Amino acid sequence: MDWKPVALSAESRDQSWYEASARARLAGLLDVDTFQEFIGPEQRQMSPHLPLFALPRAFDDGMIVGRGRLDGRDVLAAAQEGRFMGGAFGEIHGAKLVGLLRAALAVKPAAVLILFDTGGVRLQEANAGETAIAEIMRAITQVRAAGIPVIGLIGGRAGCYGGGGLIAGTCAHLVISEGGRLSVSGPEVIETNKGAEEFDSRDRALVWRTMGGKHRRLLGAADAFVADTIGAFREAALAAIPEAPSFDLATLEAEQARLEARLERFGDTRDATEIWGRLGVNDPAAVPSLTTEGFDALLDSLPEGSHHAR
Amino acid sequence: MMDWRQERTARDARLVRARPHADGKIVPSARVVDLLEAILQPGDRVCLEGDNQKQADCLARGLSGCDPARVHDLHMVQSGIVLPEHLDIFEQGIARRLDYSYSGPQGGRIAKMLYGGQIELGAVHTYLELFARYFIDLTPNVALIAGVSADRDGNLYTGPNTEDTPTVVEATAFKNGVVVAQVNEIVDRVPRVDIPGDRVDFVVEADTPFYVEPLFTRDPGAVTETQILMAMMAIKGIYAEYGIRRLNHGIGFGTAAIELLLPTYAERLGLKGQIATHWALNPHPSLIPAIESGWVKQIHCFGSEVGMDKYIRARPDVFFTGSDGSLRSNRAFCQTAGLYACDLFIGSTLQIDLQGHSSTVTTNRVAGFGGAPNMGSDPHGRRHPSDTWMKAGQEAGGTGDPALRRGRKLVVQLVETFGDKLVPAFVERLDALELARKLNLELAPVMVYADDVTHIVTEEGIANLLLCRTLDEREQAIRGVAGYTDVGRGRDHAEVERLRARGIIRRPEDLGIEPLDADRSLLAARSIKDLVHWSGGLYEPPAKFRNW
Amino acid sequence: MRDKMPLDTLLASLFPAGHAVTVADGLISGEGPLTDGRLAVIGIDGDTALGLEGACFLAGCVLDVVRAGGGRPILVLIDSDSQRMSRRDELLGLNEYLAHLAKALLLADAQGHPTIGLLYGHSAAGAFIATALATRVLAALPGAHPSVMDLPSVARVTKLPLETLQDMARSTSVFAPGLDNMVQTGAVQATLDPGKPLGPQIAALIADSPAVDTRDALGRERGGRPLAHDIAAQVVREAQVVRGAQDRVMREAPGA
Amino acid sequence: MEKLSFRHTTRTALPGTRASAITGVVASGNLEVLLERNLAPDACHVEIDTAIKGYAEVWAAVVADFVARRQPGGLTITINDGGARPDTVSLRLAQGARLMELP
Repeated sequence: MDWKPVALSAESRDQSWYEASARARLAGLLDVDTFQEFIGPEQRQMSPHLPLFALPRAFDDGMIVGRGRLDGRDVLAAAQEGRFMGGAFGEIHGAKLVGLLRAALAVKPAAVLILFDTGGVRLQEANAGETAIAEIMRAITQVRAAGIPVIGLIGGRAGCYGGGGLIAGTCAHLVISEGGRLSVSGPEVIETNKGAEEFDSRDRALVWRTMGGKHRRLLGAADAFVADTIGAFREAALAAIPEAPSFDLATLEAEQARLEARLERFGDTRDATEIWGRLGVNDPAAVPSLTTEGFDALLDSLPEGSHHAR
Repeated sequence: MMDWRQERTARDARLVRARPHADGKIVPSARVVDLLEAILQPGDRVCLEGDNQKQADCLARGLSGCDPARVHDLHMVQSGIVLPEHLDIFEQGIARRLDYSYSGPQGGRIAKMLYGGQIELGAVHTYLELFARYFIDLTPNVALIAGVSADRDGNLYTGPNTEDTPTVVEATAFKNGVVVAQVNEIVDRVPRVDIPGDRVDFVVEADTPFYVEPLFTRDPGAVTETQILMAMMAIKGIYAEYGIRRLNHGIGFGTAAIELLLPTYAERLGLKGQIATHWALNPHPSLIPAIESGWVKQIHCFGSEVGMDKYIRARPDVFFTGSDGSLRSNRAFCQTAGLYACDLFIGSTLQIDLQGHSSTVTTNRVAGFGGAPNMGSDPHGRRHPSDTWMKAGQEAGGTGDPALRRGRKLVVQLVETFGDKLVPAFVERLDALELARKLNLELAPVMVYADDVTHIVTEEGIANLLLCRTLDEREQAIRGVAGYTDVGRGRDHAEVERLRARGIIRRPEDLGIEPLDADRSLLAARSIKDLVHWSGGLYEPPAKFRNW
Repeated sequence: MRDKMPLDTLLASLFPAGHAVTVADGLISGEGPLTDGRLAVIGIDGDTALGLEGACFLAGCVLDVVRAGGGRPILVLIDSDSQRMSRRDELLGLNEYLAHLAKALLLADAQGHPTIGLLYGHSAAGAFIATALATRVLAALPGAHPSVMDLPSVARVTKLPLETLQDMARSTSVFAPGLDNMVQTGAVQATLDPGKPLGPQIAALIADSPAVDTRDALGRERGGRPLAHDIAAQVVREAQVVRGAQDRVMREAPGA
Repeated sequence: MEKLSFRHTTRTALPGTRASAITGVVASGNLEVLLERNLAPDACHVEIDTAIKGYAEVWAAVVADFVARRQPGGLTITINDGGARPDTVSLRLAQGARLMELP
């Protein structure tokens, strides 16, 4: 096993996705200097609601949308800034993504990329955020039905929670890194509502084993697992464009079968390690400590290929 | 006729009373309260082992379960007030008087109880002081200690967290006291004998393994650009300047940043082998990249750190380990080493005043001292020279024959000018003074005295207090690195520029450091997971530090 | 607050001639006659939390309707809790199951099966998004009580006093729970009259249902989301304008 | 929340031709800085929206030092602050000025 530490480099594509800002992710993900933002920060389209709560606003409301090139192909991209209000969906934050998806129907890009980094709905604008999430999901299915892949990238600090998790589930293809978490209810939410016996949110190994990138990839909830670098996400996004499934009855029937089979096969499990064992992983306890290369080798060694209809 | 054996007789009587609760030396955990009620007498001096790391928690619960009608007015003489039970016993009337050293998480409650008169305070000590007094005037009658395992003869294996145990046992067992140990398991043969069985009277098999706080784990993911900038300044402006090889680090994020910059930034400066080779330090996970890169010759430890056992076992050239392979730590020896054999201490604090006195006390928290004042003081008993020590002594100046001038230990405060919630680190007057007034303390709880501090490093620059010749200069040197705090904004700008011209104040640009280069990509590890990778999978971080 | 209409009463008003709608484990499924055809019905009753099995079952029902073709409309009746909050649900990927249900409804609508949501009780968070909010038209009955999060929980998270939030809730609809507020944001398009037969009202909703998503336009009209529509429209406009590099804002360099 | 506004005159204009730049993120202890080249070459305006009240004097000092050191003539600088410490503010301002100077 290769235990070499992370390389030290200032090259943008070697930067940690997890640590990078939303803008830095976009800059490194897309071809150099090709990103053009819509409703840029200089327009100061900020939340009209946060001042009521005496909270500071951001020029972009934590959502950056625009166009750029990915290996020469025109794409539209949206990135959430997980450090601003936990990347949560508010009125403007959500409306920018709605607009981007609607624009996709008009400009027909090669793909729409969504760089998730969100705790879900912004409570201070809960109704607007919740409604925007519904609009986004509807728009995604329309974009997909028009033959344009919508690809989600998950590896930020805030993870992809709440309504963000549902939007991700609507995408045609998901790329996730080890640090990425994908779920509906967060650990703290479950603990608050159901008690620490149900979910001990301080047991971070449990959190990642249940919601983290490796588990989601093994389970089939994400299509690609990548190292935590901007470059790795870029490569995976590129590879995803031709692979994305169409949005039609056949795809959803396949997904229905996939999800029913999962319940049938794993419905009685309590812990991710049991699921991994049933998938044919010889040493489930060792999975969390595997490097990206080690994990890739594990994926290759598993008896079944991936079947990711979504 | 004089009875010279009164203490011994009293000890024998305690043992006789306790025997019915034990099978030989072995006591089931269910009988702890019975055992303690049989051994203890009102007014006893008791050491309930616990410091900033391991805790004799099973025995603490047992003591708190004693009947105050039978066990009362104890005088607790112990390193740490850490567990709730440590203070519960004062509320219950089981204990009355307290001499201690460190109180971290209970700092707020202890302040309230001191203020409310529920605790009769002897003094707040440094570790070494308290250990010293165990042998002079605070010798325990009963010691309640913690170990990993014991055999039926009482031979004790403390595991990597040996810490205070040998010191406490030495003072108690050899002066007619009774020693009770809690262990995680009774075994046929202990992996190594840390405490010989003839010093242990009773062994309690604890219901749960003793608690250890992972106090020395700093997540590299939380190191900020400002801390990286300060670490760069410390490395270039102090470590390189004085050629510091033998040192001790505090536990803050600033010193963690230094540790994480050794294999990167310091390596680029060509300092490998020139600095930071010999350490008095707990096994900080953030030092793993420097160890793996060949920077570190050896480390002696106060205690251990959760998750580091396997790594330490695999690096016996670096760490002190026993015949069984695991770490042997010893707080008393390591404190002594830090005091006498290190040329530099660098650590953080909460408040620094205009003279350079520093304190971690705020008006409603008494955190105690732990070991920092031992490390962070200039030992007047030191006689061996080193280049570092001599250079610092020279800078401090003085008159007379140079061969009669002692050197100076470097004591560096690494502080960001503002702490959490924009609380300034630089103040006109320490909160410790107000606390001392409220509690009628003769001495204000000062962590590092002004005359021991040699340098203050902030994000604004380095103040070299050794070079200051007057109190005014010293004040302006401190103001000159105090940033935008009230103290910093109250500086005499012209005087500060003069101090800068004399090299008493050095800005990042004076050191050839561009603040915009202070980037997280300079860190040898940017996450706990990176540390695991550096360790070759040997470091096993506790669950709360994982994000995988 | 008005009492919610019981499901039996609702179904009786909707299908006076009888129906084949059943409820098991809080999950509603079946169908009944509607003017000149049949209406498929799915939903959640009894303030039930929506978990893996429920979402999978309901999605299966929807896909059955789509497979059968014929443009049969689908009514989604909702009186649910939030998504089921448990370790097991998240372990097995609840986000996929809820998204799958929403996608099934969105596919049905796109393939000529008008989808209508009818909120007659509670609903919250992920369960709300996966069901009622995934329909083309969402209506509600008086007494319905949708919420993203209740005010005491909002108070806990925002660290604002409950009384302050209650005061704020009176002047701004954007964060507070309740039907009126979801009407104002445009999420709930219409409120039905419980005093009149529901069948014709549903039929009218189907007949009038907009082809495109008009919720943000409604939110602007009603004042609950003053900016969402214009922001989205502006993005669409800007996306269709080709700009030179000169106009661009210099972005933060990666790693900065 | 508190709004602050500072107007400075500089000796020179900030080098470079970039029209605008943004750096930082609004988060607890952090801030975002938007820089726009839209004033006379010897003018610099700084507008601040901060989450924490009562630090106007500190802001004035930080901004004055930045202006003296960088001579950001021609810039309007707008800040959304999530309660950043002065050293973070200085760092972001310097980062922003450097972005504006890039060719």
